[in-house]
Amino acid sequence: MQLSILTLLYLIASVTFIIGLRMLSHPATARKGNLIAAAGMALAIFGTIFLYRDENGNKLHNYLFIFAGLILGSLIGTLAAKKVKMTAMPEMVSLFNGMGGACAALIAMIEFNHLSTLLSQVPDITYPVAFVTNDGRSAIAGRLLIILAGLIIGSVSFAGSVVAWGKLNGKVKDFSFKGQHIFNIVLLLIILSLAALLIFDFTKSSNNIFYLIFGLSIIYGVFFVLPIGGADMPVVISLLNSFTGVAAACGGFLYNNKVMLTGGILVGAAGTLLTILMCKAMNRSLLNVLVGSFGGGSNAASSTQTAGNYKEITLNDAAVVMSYASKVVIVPGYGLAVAQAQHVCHELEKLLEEKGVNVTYAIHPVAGRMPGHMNVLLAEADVNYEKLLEMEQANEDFKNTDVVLILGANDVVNPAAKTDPASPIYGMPILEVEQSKLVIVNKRSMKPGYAGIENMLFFQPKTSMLFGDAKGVLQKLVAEIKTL
Amino acid sequence: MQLSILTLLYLIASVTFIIGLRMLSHPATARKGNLIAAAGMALAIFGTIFLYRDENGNKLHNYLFIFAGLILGSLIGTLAAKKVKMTAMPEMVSLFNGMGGACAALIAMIEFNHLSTLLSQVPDITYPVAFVTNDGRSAIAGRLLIILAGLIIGSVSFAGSVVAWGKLNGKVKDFSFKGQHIFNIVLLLIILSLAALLIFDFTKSSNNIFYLIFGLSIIYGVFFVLPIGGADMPVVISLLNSFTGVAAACGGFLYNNKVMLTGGILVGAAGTLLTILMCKAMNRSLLNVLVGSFGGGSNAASSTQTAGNYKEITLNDAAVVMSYASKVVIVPGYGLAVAQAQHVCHELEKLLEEKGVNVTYAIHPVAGRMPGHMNVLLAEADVNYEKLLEMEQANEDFKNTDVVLILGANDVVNPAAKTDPASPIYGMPILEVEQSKLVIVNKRSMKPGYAGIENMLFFQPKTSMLFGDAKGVLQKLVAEIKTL
Amino acid sequence: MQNILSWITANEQMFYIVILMIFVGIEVIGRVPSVLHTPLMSGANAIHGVVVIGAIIVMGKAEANNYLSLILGFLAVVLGTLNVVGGFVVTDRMLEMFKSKKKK
Amino acid sequence: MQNILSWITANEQMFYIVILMIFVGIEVIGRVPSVLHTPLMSGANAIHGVVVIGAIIVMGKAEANNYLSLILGFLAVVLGTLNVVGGFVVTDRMLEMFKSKKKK
Ligand SMILES: NC(=O)c1ccc[n+]([C@@H]2O[C@H](COP(=O)([O-])OP(=O)(O)OC[C@H]3O[C@@H](n4cnc5c(N)ncnc54)[C@H](OP(=O)(O)O)[C@@H]3O)[C@@H](O)[C@H]2O)c1
Ligand SMILES: NC(=O)c1ccc[n+]([C@@H]2O[C@H](COP(=O)([O-])OP(=O)(O)OC[C@H]3O[C@@H](n4cnc5c(N)ncnc54)[C@H](OP(=O)(O)O)[C@@H]3O)[C@@H](O)[C@H]2O)c1
Repeated sequence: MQLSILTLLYLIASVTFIIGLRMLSHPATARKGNLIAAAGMALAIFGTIFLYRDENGNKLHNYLFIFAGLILGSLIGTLAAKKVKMTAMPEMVSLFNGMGGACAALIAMIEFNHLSTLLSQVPDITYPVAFVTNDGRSAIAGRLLIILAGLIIGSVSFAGSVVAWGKLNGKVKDFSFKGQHIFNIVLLLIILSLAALLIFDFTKSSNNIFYLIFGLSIIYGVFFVLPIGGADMPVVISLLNSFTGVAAACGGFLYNNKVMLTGGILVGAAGTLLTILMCKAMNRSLLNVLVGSFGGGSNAASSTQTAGNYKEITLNDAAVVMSYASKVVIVPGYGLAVAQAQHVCHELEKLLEEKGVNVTYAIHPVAGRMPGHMNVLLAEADVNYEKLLEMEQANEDFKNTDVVLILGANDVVNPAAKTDPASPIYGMPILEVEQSKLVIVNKRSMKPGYAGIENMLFFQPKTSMLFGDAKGVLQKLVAEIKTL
Repeated sequence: MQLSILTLLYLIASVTFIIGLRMLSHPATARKGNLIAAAGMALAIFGTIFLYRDENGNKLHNYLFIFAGLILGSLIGTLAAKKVKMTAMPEMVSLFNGMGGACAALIAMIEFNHLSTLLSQVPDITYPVAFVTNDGRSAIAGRLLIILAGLIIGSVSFAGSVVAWGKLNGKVKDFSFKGQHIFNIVLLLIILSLAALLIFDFTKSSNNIFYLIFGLSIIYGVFFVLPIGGADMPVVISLLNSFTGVAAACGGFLYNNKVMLTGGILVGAAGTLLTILMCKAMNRSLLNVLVGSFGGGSNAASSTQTAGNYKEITLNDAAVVMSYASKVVIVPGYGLAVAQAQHVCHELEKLLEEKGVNVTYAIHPVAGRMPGHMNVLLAEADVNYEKLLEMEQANEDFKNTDVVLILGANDVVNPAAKTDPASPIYGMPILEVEQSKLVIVNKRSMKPGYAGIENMLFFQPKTSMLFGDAKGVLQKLVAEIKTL
Repeated sequence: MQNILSWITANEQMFYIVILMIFVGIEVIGRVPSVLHTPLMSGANAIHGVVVIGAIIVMGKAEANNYLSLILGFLAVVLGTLNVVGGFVVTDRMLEMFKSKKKK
Repeated sequence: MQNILSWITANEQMFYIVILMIFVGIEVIGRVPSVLHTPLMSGANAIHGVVVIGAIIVMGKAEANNYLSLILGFLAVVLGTLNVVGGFVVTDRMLEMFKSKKKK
């Protein structure tokens, strides 16, 4: 009876996951979708705690520990999630993802211990045991296979996520050595061989091999993510996300637990597709991201020499020009996010609006370091949603714009994407700011952006540079305009 | 071993169904998708014939009959499918659908016989048997339930499809009597009660009840479809399509056969959604279609009295006007389809093009009696695909059009959809032909179209009527233009 | 209630398959242009002809002297095949016209 | 080969569930606007936290004297819960901002 109800609860939870994810894909229903999935999850968790029965009909025990773990996890999780700054969102997601991976790896570990203890208790067992035979043992081989898959994938996901978190935090630097990709491939092959050895040839020392596999998987996870450019992290996180999904599904296989299986596979499939979509939105291939052709290392190599003359504009001039414009469009980019300048940017916007200027924002889909990054940031600063124009719409509006103010954006306004077939970003849709009457660019130097390439926009006659940290410059601009 | 391969084949077939259906939903991949699904089906069928083993490991027998049936069915099916006229497509689909429903019902019948024979051989059986108990018998109850579901749904689908086929053929007339909806509901309740009786209280006479249920289901199918307007048939066919899918899925449950289960459910779900989408495209609700508020009967009631004065145009004038126009748009409708005038229409188009007139077609999505009806028809007549404008595009073009020639279309150009909130078609997007300089309308009389309502377009000053059967009129027009 | 619950448990995986398939069906059809409704309908029609497999099984299991089963089964095979073959052929015919026009 | 085939047969339904789920996952995500990629990622992230159920089962089955299992299991429960709760809360926080802006 209890088990029947639990089955039903699991079924419901699986459906809520699908519906939740589906609703998450539409702006209007996203929040409700998230809550629905959360409710389904709660159902599944508490159902498991109270209704689960093992093969012999025994209830779970150790309730104290379980609840302690749940409460502790919830407390830390909620606190972390509430405290985190909007700009640090990718780090947070990455960290949570790593926790899931670690959880899957731990489960695999415990189950392996269980299995090997059971085996050692079989009276007349002769090592090595070959599980892959035609008799009943193949079931054990299947079990081992799943345990190992959970261990390897979970560990890689855990280690990779932690490294990704560190990189986004700025704590871990890009690091790569010659032949690292070969090294990684060899490492992966070793891990897989060891796993095969364990399955085909189980001996007393297999315990050690198991922990060796665990260790190597962690190392692999680290070296997998280390060389990838810090800015490519969102793609990597999405990929690791789908890894963890698969690891969770392994757990589902292990316990013949459908909600883990379906939930895990759902995220695995969705995460993989999301990764590919993100790559597409940045006009790159997944392989290109993973091998890191311009993700980071190359950035350092690209020079700071400039390809022409640019002119600067003074704070005062910029303030005057904007105050007397009739239509100003702000183009936010990665620089705005790192400078945490979204609030003062909103202040500037309000100030100008009070002076009768029509101010809107042009949001490029991959501006910043996360898809939709700018929408989240500006939403945080209380900018009215209707002021955020999507790329297509903005591109139609630039013709009638007096001043475009670019705040820490670079690649997303680089005309090379349209004109130069040799450019790595060729083909990426961009914000065509040069159609407006005047372009003011705020950044700290003439250094290139994420793609590591020169931006000819900066050298055009209608462009003026306004150097400095976005937050500082905006604060001064606001002060300046107030005195006008 | 054989069974393992069969399982794999079934899995592959299920996947091809999904992929096939998915590709069918995009114009570019549709044909390939259809072939992929067909290949998967072939795999599943031949796999079943050669690899199926029952619980005791026995192969199938009666190969002669099976192959005879397959060959006969294939021959008739191919012939019918190749011979059918494009305009008769809905009839054909409906008929094929009915065959599937009948197949499901027959299977249910045989399985019931099997079950009841088995039961009668149980030594000390005491009737009535109550299957729904807590012991093993509930399995039999489940089996009976599925058999009955297959029987009822299959029979309704079969009878309904045949009636739909007859209506589309013109062989069966709309027929309804007062209180028919109540009658239908009562009939359905009786069928369901009998089915419940069978399951809860199985006696020797249950065989008779079973055939009674079969007979009543057939009657229900007939009365379900009879009152629905002939023009609403595509919606009904789509609905019956999804019924047959569910009936097939019942077979899947019965034999624990996954490919039948998945294929049936897939079509059941897809068909239901397709039905709803079709209703939406016609700006109606499914209930409205089924209860038939303006599907047919009301047509007769609506009067032929006209609401003003209209003017006619002679064939010669029409020929001259079109020959000297620079841009002509043809609006095909249901009348073109019934008159089978697509070929001569294409001839007219070519003739005008030779004279330097720019001719295109404006295709309303629900023009005709099937979604996409006009596209199929004109494609058959070899009209260049690029000449077919979709509604939105056509509506932008009418401003620059000299002559619009409406061939047997009515509702899809009725301005009441935009202007008259009381009209039953209010809100349906229409082709806004009145933006052009001149409108020529060809139909046989001033009678209304499918929705049974007056069309004010015909009384506008820029509209001229050109009465007659579409095919005849077009032939004369072509001859006239040739003499110019 | 008890009954229904244990029935659900016994057929747990079946339920998952059915529910997931419903989602797949809905998602796959979700955004079809109405131009394709007719071929889509007839293509789906052909797919549910998979019921012919049931007919083949019934037929192949029937004892040689059970004439009722044989006759009904034979009929079922013929009708099911009609549905499958006719459905796919007619769909292909329609789509062929669509396609050739496009290439031009 | 034989082995793999019989394994597939034995887990037939599981395979169906996995494959159908993959289709559902792909179809559901298919056409997301890139604006929503971040919340979508973190929402999916929370869903795979379902792995915590495995941790609970492991924990609940561990004998009271098997300290290794208890400690690892406890850790697993904490980490899994972190993933679930943190994931849903953070997603909600992001989406809340989206929403409130819209209503204005
Ligand atoms: N959104 C995504 O999903 C995503 C994910 C991964 C990668 N990407 C990639 O990231 C790029 C996004 O383009 P983007 O235009 O937003 O950024 P970007 O091309 O990376 O340019 C950012 C600019 O901001 C300036 N900057 C940095 N810190 C600043 C500060 N504190 N104050 C003012 N300016 C500052 C930098 O110049 P200085 O150093 O001279 O100040 C830099 O040129 C695209 O290439 C995209 O493909 C996007
Ligand atoms: N496409 C679909 O999926 C679908 C499905 C079901 C219903 N519908 C409905 O069908 C309607 C379609 O609109 P429609 O404009 O194509 O058709 P319509 O409104 O039904 O009008 C067709 C017109 O053609 C004329 N006609 C009939 N036979 C003719 C012939 N041999 N030669 C010349 N004219 C002939 C008729 O007038 P005379 O009798 O005076 O000649 C009639 O007014 C819409 O209301 C739509 O909702 C569409």
